[in-house]
Amino acid sequence: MKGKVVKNQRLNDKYFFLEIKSEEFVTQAHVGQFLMIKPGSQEYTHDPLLRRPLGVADVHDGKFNLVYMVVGKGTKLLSEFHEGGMIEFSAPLGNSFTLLENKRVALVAGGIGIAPVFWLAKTLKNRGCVVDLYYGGRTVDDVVLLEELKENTDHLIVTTDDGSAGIKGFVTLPFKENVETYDMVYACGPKPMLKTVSEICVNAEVPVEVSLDERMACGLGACLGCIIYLREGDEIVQKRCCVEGPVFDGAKIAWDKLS
Amino acid sequence: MKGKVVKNQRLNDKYFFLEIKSEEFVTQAHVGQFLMIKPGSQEYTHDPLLRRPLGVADVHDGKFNLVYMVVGKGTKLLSEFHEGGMIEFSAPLGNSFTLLENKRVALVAGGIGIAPVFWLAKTLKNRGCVVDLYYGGRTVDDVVLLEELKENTDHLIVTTDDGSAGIKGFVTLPFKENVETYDMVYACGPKPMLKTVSEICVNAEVPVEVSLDERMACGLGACLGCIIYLREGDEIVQKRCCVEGPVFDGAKIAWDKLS
Amino acid sequence: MSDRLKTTFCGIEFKNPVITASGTFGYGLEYAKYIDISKLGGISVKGISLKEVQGNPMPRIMETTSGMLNAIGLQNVGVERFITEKLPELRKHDTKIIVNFWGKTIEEYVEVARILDEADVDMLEMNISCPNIKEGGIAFGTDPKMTHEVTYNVKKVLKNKPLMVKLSPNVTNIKVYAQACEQAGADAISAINTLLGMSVNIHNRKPNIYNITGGLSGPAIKPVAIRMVHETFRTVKIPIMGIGGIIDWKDVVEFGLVGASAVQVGTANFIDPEIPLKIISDLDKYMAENNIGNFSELTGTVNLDR
Amino acid sequence: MSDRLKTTFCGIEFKNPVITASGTFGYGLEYAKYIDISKLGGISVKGISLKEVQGNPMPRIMETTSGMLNAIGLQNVGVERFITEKLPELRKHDTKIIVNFWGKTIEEYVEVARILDEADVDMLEMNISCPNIKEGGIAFGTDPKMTHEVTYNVKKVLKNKPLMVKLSPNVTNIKVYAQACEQAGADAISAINTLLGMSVNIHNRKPNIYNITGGLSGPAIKPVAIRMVHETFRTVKIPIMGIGGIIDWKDVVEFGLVGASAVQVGTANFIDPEIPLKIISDLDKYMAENNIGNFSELTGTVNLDR
Ligand SMILES: Cc1cc2nc3c(=O)[nH]c(=O)nc-3n(C[C@H](O)[C@H](O)[C@H](O)COP(=O)(O)OP(=O)(O)OC[C@H]3O[C@@H](n4cnc5c(N)ncnc54)[C@H](O)[C@@H]3O)c2cc1C
Ligand SMILES: Cc1cc2nc3c(=O)[nH]c(=O)nc-3n(C[C@H](O)[C@H](O)[C@H](O)COP(=O)(O)OP(=O)(O)OC[C@H]3O[C@@H](n4cnc5c(N)ncnc54)[C@H](O)[C@@H]3O)c2cc1C
Ligand SMILES: Cc1cc2nc3c(=O)[nH]c(=O)nc-3n(C[C@H](O)[C@H](O)[C@H](O)COP(=O)(O)O)c2cc1C
Ligand SMILES: Cc1cc2nc3c(=O)[nH]c(=O)nc-3n(C[C@H](O)[C@H](O)[C@H](O)COP(=O)(O)O)c2cc1C
Ligand code: FES
Ligand code: FES
Repeated sequence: MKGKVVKNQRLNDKYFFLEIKSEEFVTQAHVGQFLMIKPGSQEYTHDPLLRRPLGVADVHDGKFNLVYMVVGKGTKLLSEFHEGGMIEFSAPLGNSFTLLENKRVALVAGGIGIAPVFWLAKTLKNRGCVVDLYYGGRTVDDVVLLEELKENTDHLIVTTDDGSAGIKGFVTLPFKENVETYDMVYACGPKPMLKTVSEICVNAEVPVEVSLDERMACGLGACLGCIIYLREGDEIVQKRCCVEGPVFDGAKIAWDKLS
Repeated sequence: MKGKVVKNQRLNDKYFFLEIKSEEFVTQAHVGQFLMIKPGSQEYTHDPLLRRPLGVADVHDGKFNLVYMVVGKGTKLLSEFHEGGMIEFSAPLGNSFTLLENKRVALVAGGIGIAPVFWLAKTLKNRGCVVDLYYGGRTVDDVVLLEELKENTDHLIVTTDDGSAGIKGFVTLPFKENVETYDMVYACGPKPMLKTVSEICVNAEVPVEVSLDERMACGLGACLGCIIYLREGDEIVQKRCCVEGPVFDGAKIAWDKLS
Repeated sequence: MSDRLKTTFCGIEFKNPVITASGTFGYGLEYAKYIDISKLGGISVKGISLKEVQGNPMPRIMETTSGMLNAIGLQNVGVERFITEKLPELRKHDTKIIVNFWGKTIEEYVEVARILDEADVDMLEMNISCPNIKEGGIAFGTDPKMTHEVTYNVKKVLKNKPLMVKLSPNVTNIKVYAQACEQAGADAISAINTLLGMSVNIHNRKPNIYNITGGLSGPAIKPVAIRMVHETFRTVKIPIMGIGGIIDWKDVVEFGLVGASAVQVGTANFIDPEIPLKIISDLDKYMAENNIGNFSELTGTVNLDR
Repeated sequence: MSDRLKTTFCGIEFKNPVITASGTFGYGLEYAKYIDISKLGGISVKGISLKEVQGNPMPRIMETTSGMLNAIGLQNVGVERFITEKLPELRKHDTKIIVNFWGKTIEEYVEVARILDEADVDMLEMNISCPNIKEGGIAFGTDPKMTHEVTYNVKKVLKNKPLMVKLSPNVTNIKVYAQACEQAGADAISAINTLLGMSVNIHNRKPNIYNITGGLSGPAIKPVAIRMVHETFRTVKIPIMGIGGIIDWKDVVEFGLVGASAVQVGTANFIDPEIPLKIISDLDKYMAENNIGNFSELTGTVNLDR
C-alpha cells in the first residue's frame, strides 16, 4: 500500500508522530495491529533493506497515526521523511486486542509501548469502558502525547524512573495497587515490564493481554524470524509474533524462553 | 567539505542544475576540475556507497554550480535532494584547462559534457577570447542552458542527432569546417566525439584539450580505478584520470586503449 | 502474461522463470492472502525434513548493510504434515511446487526424497548447503565427495521427480561441487544459498543471532552469486536456477546472462510481497521491448569478448 | 589522542589500532594532501611486487549494492621504486608503515620480503589472497599447503620485520589457513581480503570489469569478515588485524569483540578520506565513556554465553 505523509512531527528528542492518509489501510485495520513500513522513499536503494514494524497508534478520518522512537537507521531515515511525500507500507498485520464493553480496564504502557495503547484507550472508551492508563517512561522525554491521552482515559497515571514527570518509580507499582479492581488488563512495553504486569495479573486472577515486540523480517508469517513461546499445559509451543501475535495472553507466555 | 544546497532544479526530463554555497570550495576551484559528491544526505546508509564525480559547471558569489544528468541511483538520489539541506563533497579535484587570453577558441560539448565547458566558456570570454561553442546532443532535451550559454559565447552552434533543436547531425561536422580558424580547441563529451574532435584537431594542427570521464572510486589517485592511456613517443603510458586529468592533450590519448 | 515468459526447466513448464526461494516464502500460503501466488513461475517451499523441526532459539534474524543474517534452524512441519496439511491448499493455486528438503544423514535425505517422489509436487530441491544446522548438514555441501554421495543416493530412489541440488557458496571452488552434482545424476543446480556471516551487538557484546553465525542473504551478496552462477554455467551442462540478492527484473536478466535458466527470489519477498510479481511483469516488458522471444534466449549470453 | 588508543601489535607500537588498508590508500601520499596522515595508526601501502606492474585493462571498478568490485590487477611501482621514490616522502609522516607485498612465485615473495626487511618500514603484510591476478597468486591463498610453504619460506629470510599474512575469504574453511600461517611462523594474520564477485552490464551484456571477476569490498561484506575473524581468533594465538566493510567506530568495536587487535579501513577511504580520522576520534570517545583503558581490553570479548 501507499499513502501520503500528512504529518511527520518531532514530539521530542526521541519520539516522532507520523500521520498517513490511506482509506485502504484504515478500513482494514484493527486495534492492536501493526504494519511494516518502508523507512525511505527510494525504490532503488537497499540500505536499510527491510521494512520496519510499527504499531498502529490511531485511525481516524481516512488517516492513521504512528508513534515511533528513533533508535537506528530505519527510524532515523523515517524521521527525515518529508511531509507530502508518498510512503510505502504493508496491509495491517497481526491479530488484535480483545475489545470489551462497559468494563473497568487497565492499560499499562512502557515507553514506546504507548503506540498501540493509544488507539486501544480511545476504542475502549468509546465502547463504554472505564479506562485507566498506567504510563511509565525512563524520563519526561519518554512519556508523550499526555494531553491527548488524558482525553481518552478516565485516569492517567504517569511514572518516570527519574521522577522528571509524574510519580518517580516503575509503572508497575501504582498499577499493582489497583489491579484487583479491573476486569481486564492490556499492556505494551519492554519485556521485563510485560512480565511483571502479567505476573501481577495472574496473581490477582485478572485476564491480561500483552503486545510483544520481536525483530521481524516479513511480518506475515513466512520467515520464522519472530518466534515467541507459550506455555500450553505442560508443553512449550512456538508462535509467530507477527501472525499469531503481536497480542498474546500474558498468562501463557513462557517469559524465560523469549529472546 | 559541506555546503548548503541553494538550488536543485530540474531543467528537463534528464538534466538537473544544482547550486551549492561554499566559500571554501569556491576559493580553491579551477576551471576544468571536478568534485566527488555524496548523493544523499544520510551518513548511516551505504547504498549508493561511493561519492559521484561531477564537473564544476560554474563558480560565482561564494557558490558553485553543477549540471547533472540522471542516469542511475546516485544521480537519481541527488535529484531528490531537498533545497536548503547540507550536502557533502570533496575538495576540487584534478587538473584544469589551459586558459588562453585574447585568442580565438572553439569549445565542443556533447550532452552532459557541457558541465565543465560552461565555466570554461565564461572564463575564456572574461580573458578576452573569442569563444565559439559547438554543442551537440541527441535530442532537444540534451542541450540545456542555451540562454546562459549564449551570453557567455560569441557563437553558439547547437546540433541534435534528430534535428529537434539546432542543426540536425553530429556536432563535429560544423566544427570541422571551422577548425583551422582557432588557436585552441577544448572538448568534453562522449569518447567517440572526443576522439573525432581530437583527430580533426591533429589533422588541422590545432592544439586540443579534452576532459575525460572514467568510473571513479576515490577521485584522488589512490584506487587506480580510473586509468587512461597516453601515447608518449613509442610508449603507451598510464595516467589516472582523476589526478593527471580529467583534462588531457587530445593529440596524445591512445583512444583504442580506453574502456 | 505472454508466452515469452514460459520456461521449460528439467522438462517442467513454468509460467515464467521467477520462483520464490525456499525459506523466504513459507509454504506459499502465508503469501496467498496478499498476492496472487498463481502468477508466480513456482514456489520453493521452506526446507522439509523427515520429522518436524522446531528450529533455533531466538534471536534468529538480523539486518546487515543491504543484507540480512538468519539462523532459523530449518524449522519445518516435517514431510508428512507438509503433504497432508499444506500441499492440498497450495495445489489450489496454479503454480509449480518445488520442495526444498534436507536431512541429517544420507538415509534421511533418501527417505524424504522417496516420500516426496510419490507426492503431488513438481520438483525436488535438495539443500545440502544450509549453514545453520550443526549436525551433518554443513558437511554435505562443503565436501565434494559427500555432495556426490548424497546426490547419487537420492537420485537412485527418484522415479518421478527431477532433482535439483542447491549449492553452498561457502566453498573454495564451486565448480568442483557443480561437477560432483552433475556426475552423480542431478537434473539441475540451484545456486546460491546464503554466505556464512556473523554480527555482534556492541552494547551487550552478544552475537545478534543466538546460533552465533547465520546465513547472509540479500542484495549485498549478489556479486558473489553472479560469479558462482557464471562459474557453474561454464562447468556443467545441466540447467541452473540463479539465486542471491534479486530485487528487480534487471537482476534477473543479469543472472540469465551468466547462465541461469530460471531464478529464485528470496529476501526480497520480505521487503515487499509484491516484488516477485513486479519482477515478472517488468521482465515481460523488457523482453517485449528487446525482442527476446523467450527467457532461454538470454541464458549464458554474457559477452566475454574483449 | 590519549594513551588508551595506543596499540601494541607484533611488538610494534601503533598510535591507535586504525590502519588504512592496502590498495585503498595508495602509497599514503595521495591522501597527505587532504588529511593529516600522521594521525593514523598506520598505513598498509598498495601491494608491492619485485618488478613494476601495469595492472589490468579498464574497466577496473564497479559499484555494487553497498559494496564495490575491483580488479586493479595489483598495479604498483615495484619494490625498488617504492623504496627510493615513495618511502622517504612517506617517512616524513609520523605513522607506522606496513608494506603489503606479493609475488607470482615463492622465489619472488622471498626476494621482495628480503629487500623490504632491510628497508625503513615497520612491518610486512603478505598478500596471498588477491583474487585478481591469474598467475599463481590465487593458488597460495586457497591451498593450505601453499599458504604454509610461502609463509615458511618468507619468514625464514626475515631478520628484522614482523610478518603478517593476509587471508583470502574465498575458502571453505579459513581456520585451516590461519593454522597453516601460525605453524609456518607468521607473526600475525590480517583478514579478510575481498570476496570474489562479478557483475554484468545488462545493456551491452559485458562484464562490468574487464577481468570478468573482481574483489568485492565494502559494508556488504562485513558480516562475512566478522565471522572469519571470529573463527580465526578461536583457532590461532597470533594477533589479528580485522578488515572488511569498516565504516565507523562501531564496526571497529565489533571487529575487536570477535578478536581483532587492530583493524584496517579500506573502501571507506574512497567514500571520504576523513573517515579513518573520524573513526579514531569516535573510538577514543567511546572508550573514554565506557572506561575502556586500551583497545586490547576489547579483543575477543564477545559474550558467547547463552
Ligand atoms: C509488532 C511491533 C510493533 C512495534 N511498534 C513500534 C512502534 O509503534 N513504535 C516504535 O517506535 N517502535 C515499534 N516497534 C519497534 C521498531 O520496529 C524498531 O524500533 C525498529 O524496527 C528499529 O529500526 P531501526 O532501523 O531504527 O533500528 P535498527 O538499526 O534496526 O536497530 C537499532 C536497535 O533497535 C533494535 N531493534 C530492531 N528491531 C527491533 C524490533 N522489532 N523490536 C525491538 N527492537 C528492535 C535493534 O536490536 C538495535 O538494538 C515495534 C516492533 C514490533 C515487532
Ligand atoms: C571527472 C568526471 C566528471 C563528470 N562530470 C559530470 C557532470 O558534470 N555531470 C554529469 O551528469 N555527469 C558527470 N560525470 C558522470 C557521472 O559521474 C556519472 O553519470 C555518475 O557517477 C553516475 O552515477 P549514478 O549512480 O547515477 O549511476 P550508476 O548507477 O553508478 O551507473 C549508471 C550508468 O552510468 C554509468 N556510469 C557510472 N559512472 C560513470 C562515470 N564516472 N562516467 C561515465 N559513466 C558512468 C554506469 O556504467 C551505468 O551505465 C562525470 C564523470 C567524471 C569521471
Ligand atoms: C530466512 C531465510 C530462510 C531460509 N531457509 C532456507 C531453507 O530452508 N532452505 C534453503 O535451501 N534455503 C533457505 N534460505 C536461502 C534462500 O532460499 C536463498 O538461497 C538465499 O536467501 C539467497 O537468496 P536471496 O539473497 O534472494 O535471499 C533461507 C533464506 C532466508 C533469508
Ligand atoms: C581498489 C582496491 C584495491 C586493493 N588492493 C589490494 C592490494 O593491493 N593488496 C591487498 O592485500 N589487498 C588489496 N585490497 C583489499 C583491501 O585491502 C581490503 O582487504 C578489502 O578491500 C576489504 O576491506 P574493505 O571492505 O574495508 O574495503 C584492495 C581493495 C580495493 C577496494
Ligand atoms: S516476521 Fe517473518 S514470520 Fe514473523
Ligand atoms: S578514481 Fe581512484 S585513482 Fe582515480
